[in-house]
Amino acid sequence: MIGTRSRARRAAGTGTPLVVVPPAVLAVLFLLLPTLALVVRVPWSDLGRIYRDQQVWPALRLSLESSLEATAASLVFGVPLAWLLARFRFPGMAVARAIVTIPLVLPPVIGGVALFDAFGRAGIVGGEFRSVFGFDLPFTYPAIVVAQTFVAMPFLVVTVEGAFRIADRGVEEAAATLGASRTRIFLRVTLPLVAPAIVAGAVLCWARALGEFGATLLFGGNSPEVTQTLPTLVLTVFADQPADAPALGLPLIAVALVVLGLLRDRWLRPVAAS
Amino acid sequence: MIGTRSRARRAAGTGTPLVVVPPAVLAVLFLLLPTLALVVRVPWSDLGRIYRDQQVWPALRLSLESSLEATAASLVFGVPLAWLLARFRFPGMAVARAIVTIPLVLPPVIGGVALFDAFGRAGIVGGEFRSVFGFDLPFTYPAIVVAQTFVAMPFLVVTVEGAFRIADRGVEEAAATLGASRTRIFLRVTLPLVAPAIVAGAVLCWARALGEFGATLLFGGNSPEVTQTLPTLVLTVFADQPADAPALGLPLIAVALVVLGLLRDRWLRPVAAS
Amino acid sequence: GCGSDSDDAGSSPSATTTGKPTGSITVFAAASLTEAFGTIKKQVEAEYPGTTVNLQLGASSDLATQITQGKPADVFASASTKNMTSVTDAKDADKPRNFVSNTLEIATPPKNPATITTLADLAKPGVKVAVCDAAVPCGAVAKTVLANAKLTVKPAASLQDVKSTLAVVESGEADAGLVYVTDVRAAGSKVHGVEIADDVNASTTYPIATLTHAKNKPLAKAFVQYVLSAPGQQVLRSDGFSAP
Amino acid sequence: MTLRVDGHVRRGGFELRVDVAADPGEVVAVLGPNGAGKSTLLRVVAGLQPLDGGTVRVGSTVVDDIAGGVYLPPQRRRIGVVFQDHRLFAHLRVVDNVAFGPRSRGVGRSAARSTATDWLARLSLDELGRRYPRQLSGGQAQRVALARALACDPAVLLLDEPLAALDVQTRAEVQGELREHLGAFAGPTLLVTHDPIEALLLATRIVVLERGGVVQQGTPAEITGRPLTPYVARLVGMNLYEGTASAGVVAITGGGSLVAPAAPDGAVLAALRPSAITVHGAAPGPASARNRWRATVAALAPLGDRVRVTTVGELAATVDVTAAAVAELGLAPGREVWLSAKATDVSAYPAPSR
Amino acid sequence: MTLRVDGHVRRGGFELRVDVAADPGEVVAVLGPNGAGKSTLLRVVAGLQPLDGGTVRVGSTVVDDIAGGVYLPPQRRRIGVVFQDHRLFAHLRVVDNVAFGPRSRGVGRSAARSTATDWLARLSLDELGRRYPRQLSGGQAQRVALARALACDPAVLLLDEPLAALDVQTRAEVQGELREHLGAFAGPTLLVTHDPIEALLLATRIVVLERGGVVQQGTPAEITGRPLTPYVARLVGMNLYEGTASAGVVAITGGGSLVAPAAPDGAVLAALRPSAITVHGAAPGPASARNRWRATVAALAPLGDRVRVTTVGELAATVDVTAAAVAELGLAPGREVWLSAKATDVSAYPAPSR
Ligand SMILES: Nc1ncnc2c1ncn2[C@@H]1O[C@H](COP(=O)(O)OP(=O)(O)OP(=O)(O)O)[C@@H](O)[C@H]1O
Ligand SMILES: Nc1ncnc2c1ncn2[C@@H]1O[C@H](COP(=O)(O)OP(=O)(O)OP(=O)(O)O)[C@@H](O)[C@H]1O
Ligand code: MOO
Ligand SMILES: [Mg+2]
Ligand SMILES: [Mg+2]
Repeated sequence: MIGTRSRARRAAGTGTPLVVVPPAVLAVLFLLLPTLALVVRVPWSDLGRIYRDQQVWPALRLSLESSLEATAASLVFGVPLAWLLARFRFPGMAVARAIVTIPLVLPPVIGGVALFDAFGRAGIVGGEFRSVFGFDLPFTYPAIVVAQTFVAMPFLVVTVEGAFRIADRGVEEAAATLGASRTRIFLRVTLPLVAPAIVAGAVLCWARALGEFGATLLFGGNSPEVTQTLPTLVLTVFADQPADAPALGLPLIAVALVVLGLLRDRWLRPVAAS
Repeated sequence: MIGTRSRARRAAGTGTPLVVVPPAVLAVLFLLLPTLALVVRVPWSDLGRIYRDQQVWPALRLSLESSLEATAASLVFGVPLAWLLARFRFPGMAVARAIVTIPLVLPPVIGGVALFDAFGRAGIVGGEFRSVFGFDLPFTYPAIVVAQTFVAMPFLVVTVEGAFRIADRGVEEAAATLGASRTRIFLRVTLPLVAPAIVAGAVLCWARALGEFGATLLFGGNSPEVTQTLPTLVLTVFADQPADAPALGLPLIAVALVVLGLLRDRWLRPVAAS
Repeated sequence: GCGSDSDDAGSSPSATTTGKPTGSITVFAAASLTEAFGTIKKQVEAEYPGTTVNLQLGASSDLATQITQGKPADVFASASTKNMTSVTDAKDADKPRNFVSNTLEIATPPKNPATITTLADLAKPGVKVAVCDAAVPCGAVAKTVLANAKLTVKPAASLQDVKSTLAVVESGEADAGLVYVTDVRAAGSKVHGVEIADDVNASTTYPIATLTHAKNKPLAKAFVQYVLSAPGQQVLRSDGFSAP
Repeated sequence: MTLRVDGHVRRGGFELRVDVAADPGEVVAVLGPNGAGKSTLLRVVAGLQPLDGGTVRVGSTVVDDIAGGVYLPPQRRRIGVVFQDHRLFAHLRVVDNVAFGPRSRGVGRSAARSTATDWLARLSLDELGRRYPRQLSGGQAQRVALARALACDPAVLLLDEPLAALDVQTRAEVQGELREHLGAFAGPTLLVTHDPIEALLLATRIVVLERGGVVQQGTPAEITGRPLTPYVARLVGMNLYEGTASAGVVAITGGGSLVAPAAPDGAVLAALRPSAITVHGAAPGPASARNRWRATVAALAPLGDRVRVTTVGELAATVDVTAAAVAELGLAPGREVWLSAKATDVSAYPAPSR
Repeated sequence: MTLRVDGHVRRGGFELRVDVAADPGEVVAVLGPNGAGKSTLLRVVAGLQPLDGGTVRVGSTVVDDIAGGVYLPPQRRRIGVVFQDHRLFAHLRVVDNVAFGPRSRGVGRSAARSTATDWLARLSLDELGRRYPRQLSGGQAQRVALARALACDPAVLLLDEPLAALDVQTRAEVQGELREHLGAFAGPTLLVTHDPIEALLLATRIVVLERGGVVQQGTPAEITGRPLTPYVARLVGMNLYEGTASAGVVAITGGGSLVAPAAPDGAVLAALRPSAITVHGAAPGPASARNRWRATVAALAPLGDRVRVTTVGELAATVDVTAAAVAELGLAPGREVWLSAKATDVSAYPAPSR
């Protein structure tokens, strides 16, 4: 009893401002309702049939694999890019920054078209791609990963860039005086400092890749068991058997609950908080 | 001369770690190439005809309007939600947080299905919606805004929540001792503190809304001049005149360059940096 | 002339005393009808001065869903009876009538890089084939055709409607696509057509109907009538459609 | 309005358990080693750290009483706080930082600004009004934080090492300013400091915290005269010895003894001022100084116009001598010397029971 | 290896322009008001702030020389720094914070850990090794920062108010520890502090910065004996007067005069120790003290076993008296008194030309 009351009193004074409650509650309802409706509308008794008939499991596996690979690629390439954008100064940096974040606003379908123009058979580096890798990129599994990375990486970059900007440079200076090389400062001081932002950015990026639809459809080709991801499958099912479509959301909702529920609280807690 | 050298020396010691350069350069190339290819492939001489024939201007206007409205709605409702998620503690908060961020991983097409299930004619609150607002939501302009908000708001929420978490509570305590009410602390201390994250989150949210395609297509219906946004128009054009499609990316690229190029450097610089 | 049986005369600006259709309608039509209905639209508008016909083209299945979800429209022309049935089952369309049918043809890029000459060539390894998604009419027909020919083809891409399928071929990203003969004809020199033998080819039937909640029933009926009429049928035939 | 904190609170593995009061107009200096709980005590009074048990009262108002279900948040306590880490608002100019309190309490924009400007002037910060906190040096920032707390017209004032980052000159000026303000201030003040001189200058009473509890409190004279712990002795610059007294002689725990006629029998503490000890080059004859002992010089340090000599031996002592004495006796680390002290200079009093 | 900084650098509207050197084994205390540029000077030496002109040398190595195109980054300077705001790594445990330097310089994990553990033990931080910085009090954090810098075995040591946040007892202990280490330390040390006693205790030479420039430097004795600015005088606890000397009499700028037989003719500064001034209840007769003037008591403050009296009047002075004298003369703010000082206690020397 006392324990609970005392805990409630902890935040008193700087606790919840009432002004945030009504909009926050509305936001919860708004975001919750469609998901709830989807779950309500799932034809539970038909679930077995649907999952058997429709190519759900291969599509889910493909979605998870490709989105994780796209996230990994985004981390490997996007975090260094974010660092440069945040810290490196040269004239025209603002333009460079805008250019690399264009995929953010490019509608995914145009993204797909753009990927064709770049890496397709007739794309500007399509011939080079073929001679290096020995195959044409479009309509292959790598094409999905490329499409998802193209669309999702900017989300990671923007999130992490902001963190690099506000990260305390003081500790980096301290590390420099302790003899740490720039690379070591980056890996051992700056990265841990912005770890919460990297996790948040990776979650956004992964979510964007998992839900990616337009570019994947076009550039990947939506071929069952090869390039058909869950989002593209949904479109097919929705066209064919609209009543079955809600059932396809379930695995993703489950994944989301597990990933966001477990991971967020553990990893998004910043080390610096008291 | 000396001035430039001296400026280059400023960051020495904590300057660019070489390890970030190769992946960052690859990332730039990867993100830049498709956009570049798109621009190269634009049939410049036909531009006038394309923009006249295709419903580009109404679609662009609709896209800009709806994405800005969705961003505004996300700010009004999402920032308070982010605050609650970051600060308010009760058992099951992690689950609540996962639930409201589900739209993040829900493929937009399923999002569209879910919106039907919730707000559609036969949706679980469809009747209530009709009796309150006097019309059915699907395939109307408000439907686009709703779809974009549903899909894009979580991006804002996740970004801003992270910032609320790491924001320095010390200054909030100081404000409380100075007599500031919780609301005043929220508005005058906490919000300015996380302003860079709010701007970053709003940009992500806006970009996501501007590019939104799956849910808009389904729930909005892609009706020219009413619910056809640029991304859904692209699909139509791509099916009809694939060669014209790259041209439709231009206005968005221009908008992106202007918004991201101008706004970012000014607003993403955090007040706390030295 | 047609008598007005619109449900609500007050909300229907077209319900004039003369009975001559006026105002505007929205026609939902399968993507494969893009060119033919484009022409018919102009002819109807010329026939009834002052009227406007808005065409919305897409995969028949998508259009069917939109109609059952309450998107306002006046006429639905589907590329398969299946999608029309889902609309009539929902009591959203009046009695449909079949107006044309359509068969498939192979489309390749103009230079035919994979040298496709028969349907069987599609099964050759390394040939990238684009088809419509099995959920849309042209995809269903493609399935039947391949089954008739006892061919196992693993398509590289299954796209959302026939026009996207054609677009992928046009851009050269696919070596061949299974599309309607009408699409090959409409694409002109942008693709090269390879005919499919009649004994394995299959067709789909196109029904058309006015919609229950049409705002402008008179013009809707006039449009359907025109499609079924000789001038309308002539437009469709010249685009490659067959009799239903 | 008397301030009184009587309660306890846990913070991680640390527990603060105190009963501290401050009368209106009284300045209570809170001293103690790092981690003793000084900042925690101030947080409790400010309402930032609710008690786990006990009460906080301001005048007749109970502002925190978990058993009684009372808890006033910081906003409603009118308690001005200057934090150890200043906590200025990075996004506001200095003048708006100072105006923040009045604004929060409903004062109009221009009135609040002019109050702020006044306070900035009083603390000689006029020129910095339009700067942002990041453009201030550490000391300037701390002074602005002080101005911000004072501009709120608080009922109780809490200062957590307010002058720690100030240079001597500024510190002396601000100390003077602070003395003035604290003198005119009707409410009670708690002042955390590590600087004993600051405590002596500004405080009317001193509370010493160690390990979460009060180990000694009283007027500066009481504290300096009778330090009860080694920390306090060091703080006030006294030599302190623990021992057992019997018939005017204190047997020091650890060896040696001191003559102290007035010592009460039993466990005592014996305190001796550094300046009351005399250094001799050789064994002094039987003079008036009844305490004599051998020691070895460990370190010498100039201290204003005197020199502080640290000695080790049976009775380790710090001794203040003149520079002349150093030269005359050839004092240097390692030098063997004799120390003497008059019995009347040894202040012996009962040791606190622990 | 002598450290020498001779150059200038701008930082916003502020310019630092100095020529400072420190010999091997020498501890140079850098004092100065807030914003004087002390931290900036340390940043220049550390390589965190390249000079806009001039050079920094460590021994015979030029580490910064813009004209010569030389600039060694901090990593390659082997300079240990303790920052004013400690700057611990929030994500590393205390022991790993301390092990960070050795690790960065290529020492193996377990060797670095044991070096770290040694240093933590030396600074009595053993128990805190497994804590995170956020679990430390301000003073503890500062001590860890000190351990971290020392664990790097630096060639030059830079300390920016390293002990500011420590309580007296801990400070005394760490000062002792620091004295020991600095004594054994072969390289030069720059120590920024606001505490004159700390400077006197730890430093062999003092450099005073004001407004970006060096206003005085020398041994502690030189500085305390001949303060050249009001700031320095306040720092060392002297009364300082500016004036013009002629035939052994100094006419003080602003009124009054002091007899000082040894004063050189011309613009001089006259310094007077607070304990060299005597307070009288009434006008003293023509005794040996040749300087006498009227003054008004402004404030009294206990200061160890004496009382510091602040007076105002023609020659404002701070005077240290015994508690007995306060009682005897009935000293209290507002009391009119006479002050006297022997001519030989007035130290007059040429004023620096500005
Ligand atoms: N958030 C926390 N969680 C756990 N322990 C804490 C926390 N904050 C402080 N402590 C501990 O509480 C004790 C008291 O801390 P407090 O800050 O009150 O000390 P202090 O007397 O102000 O010290 P200083 O002179 O160094 O400022 C310390 O031992 C510290 O380690
Ligand atoms: N980033 C900056 N931009 C502009 N001015 C600055 C900046 N950092 C410091 N300054 C100014 O430079 C001057 C010197 O600052 P510095 O930190 O070296 O002073 P300091 O002597 O260390 O003071 P303190 O005793 O308060 O720590 C100050 O006037 C300060 O306002
Ligand atoms: O409905 Mo279609 O015309 O087969 O894409
Ligand atoms: Mg503290
Ligand atoms: Mg400094």
